[in-house]
Amino acid sequence: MSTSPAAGAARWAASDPNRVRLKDLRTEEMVLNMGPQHPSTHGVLRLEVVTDGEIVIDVIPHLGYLHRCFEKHAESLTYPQVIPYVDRMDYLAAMNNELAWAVAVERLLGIEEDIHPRVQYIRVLMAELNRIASHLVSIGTFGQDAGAVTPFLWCFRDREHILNLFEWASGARLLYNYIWIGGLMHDLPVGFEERCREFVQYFRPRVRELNDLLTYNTIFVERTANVGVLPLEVAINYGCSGPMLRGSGLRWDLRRDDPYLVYPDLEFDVCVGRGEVGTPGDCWNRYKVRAEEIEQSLRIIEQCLDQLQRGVARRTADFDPQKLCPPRVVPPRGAEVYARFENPRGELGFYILSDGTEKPFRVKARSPSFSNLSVLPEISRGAMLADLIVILGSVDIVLGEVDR
Amino acid sequence: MDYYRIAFYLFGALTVLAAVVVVWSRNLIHAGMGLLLTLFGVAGLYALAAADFLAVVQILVYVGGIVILLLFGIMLTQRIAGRAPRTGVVNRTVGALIATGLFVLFVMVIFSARFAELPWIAQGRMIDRESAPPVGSTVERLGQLLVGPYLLLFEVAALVLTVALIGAAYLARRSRQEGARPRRMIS
Amino acid sequence: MMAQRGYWANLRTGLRTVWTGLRLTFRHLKQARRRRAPVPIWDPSYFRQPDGQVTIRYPHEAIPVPDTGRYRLHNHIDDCIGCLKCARVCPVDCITIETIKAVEDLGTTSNGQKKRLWIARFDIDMAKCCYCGLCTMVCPTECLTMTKVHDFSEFDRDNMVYHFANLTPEEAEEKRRLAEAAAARPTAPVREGASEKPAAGSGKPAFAPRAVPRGQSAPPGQAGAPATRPAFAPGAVPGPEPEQSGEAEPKAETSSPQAEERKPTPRPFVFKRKES
Amino acid sequence: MGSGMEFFIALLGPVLGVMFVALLVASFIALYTLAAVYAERKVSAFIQDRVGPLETGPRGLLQTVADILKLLLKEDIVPRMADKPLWVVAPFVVFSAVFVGYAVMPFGPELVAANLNVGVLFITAFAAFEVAGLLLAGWGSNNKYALYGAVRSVAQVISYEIPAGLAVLSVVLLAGTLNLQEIVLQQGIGASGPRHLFGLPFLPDVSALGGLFTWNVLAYPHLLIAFAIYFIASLAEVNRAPFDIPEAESELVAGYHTEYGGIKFAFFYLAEYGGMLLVGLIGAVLFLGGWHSPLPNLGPVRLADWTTGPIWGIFWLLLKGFAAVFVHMWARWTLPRLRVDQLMYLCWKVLTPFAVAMVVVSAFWASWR
Repeated sequence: MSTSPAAGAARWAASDPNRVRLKDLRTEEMVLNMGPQHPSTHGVLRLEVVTDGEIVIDVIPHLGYLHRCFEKHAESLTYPQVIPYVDRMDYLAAMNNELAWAVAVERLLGIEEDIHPRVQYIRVLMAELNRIASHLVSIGTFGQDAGAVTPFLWCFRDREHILNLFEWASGARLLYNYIWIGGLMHDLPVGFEERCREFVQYFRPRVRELNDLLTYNTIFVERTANVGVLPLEVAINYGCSGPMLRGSGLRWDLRRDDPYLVYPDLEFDVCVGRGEVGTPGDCWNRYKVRAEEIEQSLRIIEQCLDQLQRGVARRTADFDPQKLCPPRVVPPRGAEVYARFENPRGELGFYILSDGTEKPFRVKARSPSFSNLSVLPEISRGAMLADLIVILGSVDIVLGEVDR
Repeated sequence: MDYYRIAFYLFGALTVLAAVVVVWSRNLIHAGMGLLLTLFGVAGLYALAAADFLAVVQILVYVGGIVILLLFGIMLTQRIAGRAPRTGVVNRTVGALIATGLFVLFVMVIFSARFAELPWIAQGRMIDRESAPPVGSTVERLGQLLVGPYLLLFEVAALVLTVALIGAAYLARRSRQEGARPRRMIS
Repeated sequence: MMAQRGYWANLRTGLRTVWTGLRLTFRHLKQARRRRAPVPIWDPSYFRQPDGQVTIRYPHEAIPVPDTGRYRLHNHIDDCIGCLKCARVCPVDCITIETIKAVEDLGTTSNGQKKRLWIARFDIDMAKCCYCGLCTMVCPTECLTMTKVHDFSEFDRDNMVYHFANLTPEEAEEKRRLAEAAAARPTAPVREGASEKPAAGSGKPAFAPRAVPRGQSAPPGQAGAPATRPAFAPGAVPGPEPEQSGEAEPKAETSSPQAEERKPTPRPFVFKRKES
Repeated sequence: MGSGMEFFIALLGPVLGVMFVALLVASFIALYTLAAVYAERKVSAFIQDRVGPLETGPRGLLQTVADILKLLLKEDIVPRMADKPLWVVAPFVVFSAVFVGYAVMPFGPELVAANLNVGVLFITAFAAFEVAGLLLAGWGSNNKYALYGAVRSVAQVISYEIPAGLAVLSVVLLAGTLNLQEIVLQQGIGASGPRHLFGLPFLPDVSALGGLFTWNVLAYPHLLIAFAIYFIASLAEVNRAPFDIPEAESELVAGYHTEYGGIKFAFFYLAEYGGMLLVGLIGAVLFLGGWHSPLPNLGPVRLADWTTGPIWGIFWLLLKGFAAVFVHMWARWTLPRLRVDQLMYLCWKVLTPFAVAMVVVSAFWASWR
């Protein structure tokens, strides 16, 4: 109404033919608050969405609803005590977080090379199992975001087997505290390797089933392909990592490019978005990278099992991984380390600065979900509201890690 | 008093009352809903007049189509957050003049028409409702009329609608191109 | 997509994939006649279960918890030497221990360590516990363990505080006085009156539920530093006459045979409600 | 006074009769909804390797009864900022739009509440009227998600009504009537005029055989495609997956009924499930022989004759309707959801051209016959 002519003629304004121009004939912008209570924000994330009808003009993620001061907390805890806390960062991939923390501290202590091979293989086995579990959740919820509920429950059905394996090995189903600095909490229970192999055999056909039901379903492809395209430069500039980055076509995997533990000895492919459907960097390719990584993880698991059953990491009677842990973890004063690891969601990095006591002086976690989430507004502008949900699902965030 | 009469008055009352809501309500959505009810009442009157096809088409086109789109437009273009969309009273004098003039005109027409003497009404009055065969479907007659004597008008109407459709598509395209925001076209 | 592959190809793919999906889900619909048995993962038949329903009807049936299962904490107080290691290692500070130096002989633990301290207070706030299991790993006498009992929800948060001490507050006060007296006169002989108590730890259910004033059972203000708490804290004053609350038997106890053998088990302290 | 009493009796008698029928249908819809919700849960559970409701009643059969009792007992909340009259009336508008559709549904020979000459149009018209209710709900809730749901449902109605209407039209052209009962009568043993197998004159006349062969989809094979189009469009009409865009859970929480609870929410549910059955029944009537038996007369074995009658009519029609409802559920738990513009694409660029083609085929067929 501000364009109305002189005040005296104001009441004629509504019928003034020159008042309305074609470009003004658009719907009004509306701010839609998605979350923190919303079925598809994967936790307590709040998205402030500026919409023009169905079209998303801008997205502003509001974080911090799950902030628990992990980094500050870590300064008042001894190094082994931090492990239960890192579990709770990316609670869907707790093993990977533990592994990251343990190896980072070992690097700080300078004992990374001395880790017993069996410990190393068990760690890799656990990390890859957890990668599968995490990707299953990611794929399942992504399908649900697109409206397919059944794949979600099938994924959870199979994840349950991994959780059972973990409970058997570590005693806990979600937050394990299994990988310790220098060692492990326990050795694998007897029979674990065999059961793990059976899991691999059991699981391979399920991945095919999932592909039939979801991956190549036309509706799913239509919903996800060419949606939320993340160009490679943008991905690099925003510090995206993990499947986000690989989905855009960069063959970058820290397990291969900055290896740790026994990954150099293991054979696996780095999956990238090839644009088999859609274009590299879209939601479908990110999804596909995860689906393919599940199969690569199965490969790694089989190789680990070979070593654990017959190879260098055979079970021995005197092997006690708890005894391998240093009784007191006191890095030298001034020692610092930045160690980075390939988590299911991307590059998890820990910067640790020691002041020569049992407790770290400063800890900084570079969490992959946080960086990946930051690119959300960039790739969802101009998409539709339904796409926004799919894009958010394809970014695959865990709020425990975003907020820490 | 038979059912037809009761139903007639019910639908009549519905039509008039809803029309009053349309006129008096300052909430645009309420007015739109009133319009919907008015047209629904009119459809009921059509049905009572044995024009079943017309009644159903009235509901299909006006109630289910046009008014819904009207409301749709109001909802999309008016401010959504905050207060409900309201109309102001503008052009009081002119409006009153036109309304009064129309009213007088209609009343004059009604009183000068002498409906009772119209041939088809007179014919209808002579049919005994109890013994007469039920009124057949009007669909066939209407169809024959539309593609027979009124073919040209039918085609013209179709043409007008097509032009309107093309125009709407054109407007939608224009505004999208003018939009500064890039929109990736998907599939 | 559609532009890439053309209208007809896309239509064909669409129909084909939709049909594939429908066939797949229909197969699962038919499979629902069978169901998995709730076998534990260490059972060799675990991955040879039939395809079909996988839901476990939880209260009626459950997957057995492995022996490594880390759930509710239990302290076998007879073996506890009050070394405070568990309280110190706990990342969330959920263990509160108060000890009193014993002037009399307390015997040894089951693995032969000498006991020198009365445990006036051994409270675990299971509501705070993060189930990391660190405390059980450092325990030198292996008296602190995590049991397989995993279902022990409560209506009142105070009931999540488990008391394991082997002294009632009155007894604790008594022991404290004795200890202070002994500290004042280091060479003084052990008083006769105290010797009636040495078997207290094993002779009676020392850690039976007992009443502590509400403010003391889980003092929020003390959450920060129970581990470094002085042993002779003045906070542990005798409470009022105990309200008997033994009838509130935690029902989850019965589901685990292991917990069964450890009877008498720690019972959460239950406050009587007004209406009961 | 006497004349007054007579007047009232004369007035009330038929009114009571109509109300009795209406109540019958309403209670049928309510009972059917209870069963359908239970079935939906079980179907979804079995597809997803779960067990579904099990605890309430034998095999969980009373679960939906418990749910409806809960809904009835819930406090009837009106959001403070809601547009109250619209908000209150919306669920009932939605439900009655579906409910009215059952009035013209022929359940058997002589078994139709209102044998309307324009039955087909009538149902189409009131299906469109349902959208008015959704719009009221969406606007009246004063909730952005609800408004999105309402707006989407209006955008959807325009898209799916075209192919659905054209598919229906291709039947109507061949039937030559808009009366649903007559359309059914043409598809059975009582059909007047010859009805050749697959509509081809050199094949034998099957009108005496009855059963499956006289159904529209077999008498005019091109109607199979029309039926597919109608079925897909009817999924969209009742907002079922993959077209559940107006109530898309992952985006719009619950769409237009986000704010509703208690009995009003129950009415939305009744409308949804009643609508599912209704569109299934219409499909059966138009394409699958309505209340006619699928069993043909084979010589002395008069299967079609034996399985025709009022009770059989209800049985066969409901069987066909329930089959359609089952397919609705099956599809829902298999397919992801389309986006709004993809629904438009599907409706305008895929279904509509094919539906137009079917109308053209029907027109030629009808004139050639």
